[in-house]
Amino acid sequence: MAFGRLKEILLSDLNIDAESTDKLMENLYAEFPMLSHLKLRIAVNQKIISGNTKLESNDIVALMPPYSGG
Amino acid sequence: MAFGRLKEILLSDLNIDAESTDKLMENLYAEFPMLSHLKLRIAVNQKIISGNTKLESNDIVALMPPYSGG
Amino acid sequence: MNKVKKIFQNSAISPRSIAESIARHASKTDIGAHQIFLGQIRSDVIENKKVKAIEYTAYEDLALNKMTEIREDIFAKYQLTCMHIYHSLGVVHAGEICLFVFTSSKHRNDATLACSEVVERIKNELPIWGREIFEDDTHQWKTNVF
Amino acid sequence: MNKVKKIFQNSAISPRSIAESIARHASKTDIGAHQIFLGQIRSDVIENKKVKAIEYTAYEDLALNKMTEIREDIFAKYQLTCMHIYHSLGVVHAGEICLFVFTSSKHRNDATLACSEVVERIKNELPIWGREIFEDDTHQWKTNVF
Repeated sequence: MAFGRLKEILLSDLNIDAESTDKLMENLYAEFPMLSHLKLRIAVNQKIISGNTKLESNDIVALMPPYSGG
Repeated sequence: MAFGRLKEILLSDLNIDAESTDKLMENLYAEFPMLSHLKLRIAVNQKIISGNTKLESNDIVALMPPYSGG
Repeated sequence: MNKVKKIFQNSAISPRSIAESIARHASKTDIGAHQIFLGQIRSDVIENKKVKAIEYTAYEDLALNKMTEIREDIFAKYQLTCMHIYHSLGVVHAGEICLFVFTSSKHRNDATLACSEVVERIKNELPIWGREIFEDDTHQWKTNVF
Repeated sequence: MNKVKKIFQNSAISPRSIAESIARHASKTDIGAHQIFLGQIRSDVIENKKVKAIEYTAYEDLALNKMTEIREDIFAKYQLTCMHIYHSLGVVHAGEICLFVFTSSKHRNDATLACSEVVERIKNELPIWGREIFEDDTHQWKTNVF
């Protein structure tokens, strides 16, 4: 799942096979070089993660650019 | 002029001859001993004073117990 | 000498008048943040007697002059778009609102800090007195706790 | 796990709904102070283009869970009678209100400090994004300044 300006870059939610969040990001950066300019927060199944995290199939990964609510 | 609980003690605004605020308070304390329990602020012609202040005739002295607005 | 704005009204402050005050700011599109403080009458129980209302009186002339001074200080200190203050006089019942402080600014910090400071100064510096009226119609003079 | 309260609404926050929210507290006579923060859409001018609206989107599930956590922290830290939070999603026009934070307490300090802290945490921690829409219908992504 992608939010904010990421939605415009990725265009839609993607199904990607990756064994970990680091691997996932590596693939995404290769495909969408613009991503590397953004400071992203990553959530796996609605929990924000800080380090590399193992992924199972059907895990939902959310990529979130800086918040700007309020 | 008296405000707040002072109004209940003095009952009404008074006309008193006194050459200064200290003299005025001396007279009032003698007549209304209850006053001495109150921490009063004194204003002369709408200006709060901190020390003894000379009074002219027609000066308006306000005796104000602690504020409790809001 | 600056214009003295009135702040007193002889009744409780209605939620509707607060809404109207907020709505009037929709045209000021340089405002990004509003901070509002409302004082509401509590039905405190003191020695088994319940407060049903507070009756406010003030030394109005002195209060308005003092408020003008506070207003000038606050506008000098904070970047405010506007500030509105209303305080009730007369009887205000438990659950009703007796004080409405409303500050607005471009960025939230100014409105927030100004609002707190104004509330503090109103309680400390305006010659206003509250008489707490109990359900049995006896009363006592309110004292502000700081 | 605590009850998750909803905070999002698909429209601007109307002054009338704020008044209704205030009025509902008249029966809570242990409240002495309300603090309200309102976020209003500014029509900033950026490179000669004027913002006419902000379109908000959120990762709603995560935001609501996060808000529940914030709520628990705040109630543990401050003596609050109640707290209400509303944030708009979708398009909110310049001059309209997009955020309403409402805290109430017996003495004013708790409501005041809690309100500021909640606003700060909402801006920092809730996954919400604002897209600034200019008068010529181009847009840019809003960034919060801290």
